[in-house]
Amino acid sequence: MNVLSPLLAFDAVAAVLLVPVVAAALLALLPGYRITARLNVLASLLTLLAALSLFVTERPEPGQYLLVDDLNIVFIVLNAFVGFTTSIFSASYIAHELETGRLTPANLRFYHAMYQVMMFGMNLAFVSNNIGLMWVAVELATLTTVLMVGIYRTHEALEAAWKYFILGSVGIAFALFGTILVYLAAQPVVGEGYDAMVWTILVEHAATFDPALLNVAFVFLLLGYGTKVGLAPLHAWLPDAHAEGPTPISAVLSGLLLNVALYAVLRFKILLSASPEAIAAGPLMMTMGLTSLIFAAFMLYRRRDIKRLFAYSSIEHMGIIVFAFGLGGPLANFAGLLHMVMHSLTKSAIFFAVGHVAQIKGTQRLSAIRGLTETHPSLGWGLLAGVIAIAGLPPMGIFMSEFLIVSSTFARHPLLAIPLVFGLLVAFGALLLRLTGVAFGQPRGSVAPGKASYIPMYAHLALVLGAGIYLPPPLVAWFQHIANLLR
Amino acid sequence: MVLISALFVQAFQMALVVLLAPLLTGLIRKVKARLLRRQGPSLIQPYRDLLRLLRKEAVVAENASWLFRVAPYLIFATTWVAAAVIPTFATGLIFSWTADLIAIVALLGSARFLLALAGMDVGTSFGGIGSSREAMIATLAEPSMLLIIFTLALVAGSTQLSTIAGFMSSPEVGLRVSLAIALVALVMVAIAENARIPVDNPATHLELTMVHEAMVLEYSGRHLAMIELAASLKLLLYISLIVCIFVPWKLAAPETGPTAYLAGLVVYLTKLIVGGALLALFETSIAKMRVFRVPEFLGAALMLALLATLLRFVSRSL
Amino acid sequence: MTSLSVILSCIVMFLVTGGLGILMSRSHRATPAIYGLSLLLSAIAFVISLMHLATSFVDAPTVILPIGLPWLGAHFRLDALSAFFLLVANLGGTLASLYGLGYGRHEHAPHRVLPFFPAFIAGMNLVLLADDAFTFLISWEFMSLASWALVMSHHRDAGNRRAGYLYIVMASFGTLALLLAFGLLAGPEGAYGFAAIRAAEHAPLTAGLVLILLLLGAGSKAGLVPLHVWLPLAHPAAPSHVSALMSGVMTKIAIYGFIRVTFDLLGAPMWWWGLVVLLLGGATAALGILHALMERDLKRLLAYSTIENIGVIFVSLGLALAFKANGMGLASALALTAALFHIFNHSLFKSLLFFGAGAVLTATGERDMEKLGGLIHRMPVTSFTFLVGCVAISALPPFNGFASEWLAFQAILQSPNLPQWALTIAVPAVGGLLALSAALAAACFIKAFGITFLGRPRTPAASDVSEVDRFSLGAMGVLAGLCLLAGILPGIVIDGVASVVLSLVGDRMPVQMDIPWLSIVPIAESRSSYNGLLVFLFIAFSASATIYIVHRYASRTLRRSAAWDCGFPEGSPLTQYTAGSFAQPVRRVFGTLAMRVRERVDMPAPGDLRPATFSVEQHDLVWEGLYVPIAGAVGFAAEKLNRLQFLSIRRYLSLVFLALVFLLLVLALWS
Amino acid sequence: MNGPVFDIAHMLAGGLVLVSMMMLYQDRLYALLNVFALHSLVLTLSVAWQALIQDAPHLYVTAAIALIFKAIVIPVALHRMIRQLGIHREIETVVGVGPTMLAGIGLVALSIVVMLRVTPEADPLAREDLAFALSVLLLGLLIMVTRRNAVSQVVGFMSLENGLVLAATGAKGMPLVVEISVAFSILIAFIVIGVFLFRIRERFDTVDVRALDDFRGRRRK
Repeated sequence: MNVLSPLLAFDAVAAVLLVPVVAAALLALLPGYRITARLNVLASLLTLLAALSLFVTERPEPGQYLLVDDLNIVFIVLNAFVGFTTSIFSASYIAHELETGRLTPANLRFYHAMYQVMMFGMNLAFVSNNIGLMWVAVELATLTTVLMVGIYRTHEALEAAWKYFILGSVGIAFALFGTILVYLAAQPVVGEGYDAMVWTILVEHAATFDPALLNVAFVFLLLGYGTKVGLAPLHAWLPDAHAEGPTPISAVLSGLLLNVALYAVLRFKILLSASPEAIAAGPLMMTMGLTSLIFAAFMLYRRRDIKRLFAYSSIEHMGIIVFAFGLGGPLANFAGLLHMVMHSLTKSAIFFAVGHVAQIKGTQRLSAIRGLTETHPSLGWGLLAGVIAIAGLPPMGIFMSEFLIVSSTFARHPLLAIPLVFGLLVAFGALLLRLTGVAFGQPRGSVAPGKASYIPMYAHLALVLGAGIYLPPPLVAWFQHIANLLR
Repeated sequence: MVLISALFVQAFQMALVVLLAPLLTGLIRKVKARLLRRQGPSLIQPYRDLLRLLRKEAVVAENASWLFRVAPYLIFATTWVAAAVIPTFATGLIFSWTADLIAIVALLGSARFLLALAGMDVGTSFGGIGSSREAMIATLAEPSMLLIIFTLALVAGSTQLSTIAGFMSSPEVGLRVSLAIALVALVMVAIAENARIPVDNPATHLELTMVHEAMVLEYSGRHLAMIELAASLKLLLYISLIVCIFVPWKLAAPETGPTAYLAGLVVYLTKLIVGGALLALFETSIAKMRVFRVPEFLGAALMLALLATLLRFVSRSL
Repeated sequence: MTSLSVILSCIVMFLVTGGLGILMSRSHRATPAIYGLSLLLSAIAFVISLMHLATSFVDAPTVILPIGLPWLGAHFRLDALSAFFLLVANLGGTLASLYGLGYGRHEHAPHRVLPFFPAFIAGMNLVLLADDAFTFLISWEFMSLASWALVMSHHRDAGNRRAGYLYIVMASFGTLALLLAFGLLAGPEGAYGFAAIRAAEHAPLTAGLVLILLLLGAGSKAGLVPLHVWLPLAHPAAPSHVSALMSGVMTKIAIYGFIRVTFDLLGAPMWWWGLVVLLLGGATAALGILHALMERDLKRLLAYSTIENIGVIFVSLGLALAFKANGMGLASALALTAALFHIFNHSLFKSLLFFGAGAVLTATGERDMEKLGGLIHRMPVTSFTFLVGCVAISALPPFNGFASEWLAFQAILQSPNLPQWALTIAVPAVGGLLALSAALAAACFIKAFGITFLGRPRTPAASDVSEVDRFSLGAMGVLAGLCLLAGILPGIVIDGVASVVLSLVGDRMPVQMDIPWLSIVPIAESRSSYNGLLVFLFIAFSASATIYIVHRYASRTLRRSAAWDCGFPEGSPLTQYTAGSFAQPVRRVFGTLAMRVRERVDMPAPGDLRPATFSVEQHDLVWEGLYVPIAGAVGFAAEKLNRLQFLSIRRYLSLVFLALVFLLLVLALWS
Repeated sequence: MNGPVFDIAHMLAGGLVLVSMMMLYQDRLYALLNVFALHSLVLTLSVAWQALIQDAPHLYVTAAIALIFKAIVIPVALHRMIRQLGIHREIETVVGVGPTMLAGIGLVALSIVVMLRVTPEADPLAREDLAFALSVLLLGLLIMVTRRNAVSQVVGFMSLENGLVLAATGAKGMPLVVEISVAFSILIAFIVIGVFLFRIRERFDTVDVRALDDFRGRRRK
């Protein structure tokens, strides 16, 4: 690229990993939430810059542990970006939590340190070229989020964290077992030792692996990582964790952690599709995707807690995405990627809005929130725009991906399109019902003006809107390349 | 020359229908009276009534609007235009193509629309009764009328009265079930449309049973005259319509000599007399029905008309 | 600069105007500014589309913008069909903006209307220009979204919220149906461009399926029975000029979608398509107008009558399909002309009527007819224009409604040449249904005008009112004039749409303008002809002549006195006929069957001091038979599944466990 | 090739499955803990044997970890905890022991069927070993599912982990990464669980998960 590139090439990847670690260490030591919050933002910004620099630098050779390829750059950049905006949001959010005394400064130190550890875990999971390492990283990220979900120490929070932890560790076990099986499948071909766990090598030889082993492995990996993706019926931890944790964490969970697990599943799907006799991963994923979609769609109706509502909507959208990837083919894969990015942006934006609303109204109960567009126009219309986007209405980006998914499904498997459309419609009905209640009608609850800045929310929404209208050709080419790579 | 004569025929026809209308009404009244062994008013009594009404001053309710005062003239004009394009004694009227059968029915519809509005204008309960019942009758009468027209049009391949008349007088018609049924339906519709017994009684002022009279209750003087004239014109129109379609004998074709026209005229007059007499006979021999039996009566007409349209297949050439 | 690019830039400007509406939402100068701008823009678009329709018969300029679906781009195309609908849409837009200049002043929350009004117009224009599935759908949904925001503008009223919710859900249902239809048409490679779809060969099964989906998609937006339930709720909920746009124009956009696909993209139709569309249209027309007749809310009555007119249009479209399927070009052209003509007419008089209703609303603050009456004295202009609208929509000569209805009947009379017995039987029957709904429409609008404007004021709200502002009156006046013009010079419109018809069915009606006396002759003069101009002139002439003669030679004196009323003393205004009582005879005749009407009279015995009561119960069978069960089923499923929310961790674990065992079993059995 | 080597390995692995079945059978906490200690002991032996036959010395570390942590420390710790928290001794099972055993047998059968699909070309040792490991894993999960008591659920989870270790060690030449990660994960798991038990004890006077569920039951959200 340019003269800088050799310089950058050296440490772009390292920076993505090291910045959070160092920041975490610092944050664990520093007192005073203002500095720590700022430092948190700063660290996230640095991570983002490092991630962006991955575009311009030429990539390091895939090593035994680390790998940078087209697929994970997208994830890393998205991760770093949402991490950055969320850190901005969390700064204002946490300030309010301190005022209301729900959190103590001691908690905060812990909180910010954990935040960076989590970012580290997720980035590591993305860049790792070693399935064992990837596993470790995902678990690290998960466990940190467990701790953060429980941070309020109310019995609901503890219960949510406990549930998250138990289900999560079962998932851990499954994923590990799957990983071991993959190794066993690879070992006769690749030979013993590290090579049999290096993803790039595995992909090369996947065709000659023992299909039966790969099948069992994939079942365990799908269930193990699927637990984190929040696919029904493995979703149980997700709503509670979203509802009881601090809102920035809910945003990160929905926007990022689910993607991490999804990324892992995708990696193994590629592996499986490389081996001819192995069971097709597609049908399994499509089934789980549809199940989650329809299940979540119905669950949306009886919600009384606004954060739970959007947690279920995350399950729904993860279902759609997994379905799309399961469907496969360049069109559907493209749609899946696009949908994932759009969902991350939109959902975190929504959680930003929800966080502000919950702080203003002092409650998360839907019935206590009415007429937002009247009392808090910028917040209310922002939330409205977010929900419109997440419900798949144009001109937002999700409309494009849903358009592609549904139409290509119908063209290829007409029968599958019917449950898909059904689920979409049911979910749409529920979301709009709640939105009408929250955004319109006789205002209810506190009308105090919100102090926090809405920039992160509107930044996300602007991106989603822009993507809905115009996707820059390089990005498209990139995604299409990945879509073909995913097969 | 041709154009002149055609124009003359058209003008004559227009004048004729207006002039004959009251006479027909008078004739019917006379015949009915005779059938009831009464002396009855003289044939020209309707003319006298009209003139008297015209000379009287018009009494109008306080809150009657401009609509109330304009409506009678418009109603009369619309009916007149409708009547003007029906071949009475001669086909090929110069303006016959301005409105075909459908348009004629629609013109009568506009007249009714205005009349119903006029009935509601003053804001009395009787006006409301009349209008709403008139509307109800119309909702059944108009579709059956149109279905009858469909039957004719599908048989004759045209909605143009002259063409239909020409076709009906041609030998290839034969005797068709559908046409017979259509005729019955048409007669029923005509009775309803002209507010004759058994649907309505032009002579009654028993409030709760009247329809047409209830609408015009508030009218007086010249306005009433216009409405009366329009009503009798409408009656004439329907009878001439029936005879023009179903007994189109001796209709003078265009560019035939005056003798043909004369013959056509004479025959037309006889047709009118016979038709009027038949109507009077029918009216005296039947009792008025309750208002809510009317829908059944008209529903029967509607069903018959529909039957006629469908039956035209089975009886292509009987 | 081509006409297409002009219109596109107009659309962009519309969106900019919408943004402006957000920026200056709180300023008092916003209302005139926004409506003025959109008036200007839609006027420009109107003129352009008119010119395009008049001048170019064949050329269809296309533009491809690098937005929307990446590898496809956004295709826009301006052909005769789009030009015609653009004309309709922007005429509506222009007059609605003009009306809004005055009406908008009374809006108490302008910042909820102003941003979305131009966006709404922009959305409709985009749909009409779209030339690929993605652009079409995104514009379609954008249109729905904008109109939804407008419906929600008075959001404090719970009824409006419910209406808006129902509307948006139905809209997205329709969009999904259309999405599936286009998915089928585009095929697995995703060839979404209309050109590609047009070129492709579609299997009969596919085409039939597409038609069904299309009827679901476009029908739900146009208000076809049984997908109409949202319409009478949503259209009245919006501000009146928006209601006018929704009823008068947006439903037409839906019909445009239907025509675009069935006549243009889908290739040669099959005869049963015609039958299906025909029957649906007939049912819609009859049911819609029956509901309208039972209604006492003025705006909702108008909305129901919109449903009726949609039915009429679909009947003509069905005929056109049937004829086209049998290669009867001329007849098909006749039917399609009738449909397009009626589309144009309905956009005129429905806008006019909604404007009138809006004027009444601003003057009295009432939509309930039973609280109105006698407005003709205090609002002469409004009432006159409203009367014109009523006569026109009741399909009475010499106004435009009759002209198009007449054409439809002429098309129906072409049916005996159809080879299929099912059609030859069905068409006249549907014709009867059409005639029935026309008659019912007349009754309905006698009621609408009579109860609202005639008689005596029923409430103080109706008694002390004054005429509305001149912008509103201007808009209504223009529309009334257009209704008359289109009625007495139908030939112009017929020749105007000829290019559209030619492009769609490959045949056209004979040129009308050079027929002597400007009368219209569908096939041959010996078959049928109609001359609105002469009819109008004759009526006008004979009426004025009569008036002159009577006043000249008979009496001209006039005396005002109390109403006669068979000698009854003039009771309170409440003794007048009400909307309900006016509809009662018709209700008895048709209601018992169509909406299970039950009337209950509770007459206390003599000496009993209880007041006598009369109650009517009436059901919307479609709603109770279709929508309530669906809602119930969804609620039931939600309730049952919701139990899963409250399980213990162990139970969740067992879910995981079962999933694992299940998958392993699958593996064990899979070979 | 050398039969007895395999036979011993299989015997140990099979023994592990047997002990898992025994755990299913237990209905008293202390007994359960003892059986779990036995379970870990057998695991230790099998891992050690693997270390021997694969002459992979690092596996001895794993064996040691298994012995010390799982066979000694944790059972003792749990004993103490039970005594401290005064948890009533007998375990409430969801379904009776009989059906549970039947289910367990079914699971074992299932795992064998699944694993025998693996083509014999794959390392035979691994193949049979995997069948056992999978059944141990499933049985552990079954324990977690069928026991209402938190401690026994924890035990079930740990036996599940044992299954993992068995599989990992059975895999020839599996890099150290895995053992570390296993130990690491179990370590974290225990830290966190410990933390949680602690916090939970602050709030409730029992670790029984149902107490949590009661809250959930009352607070319908």
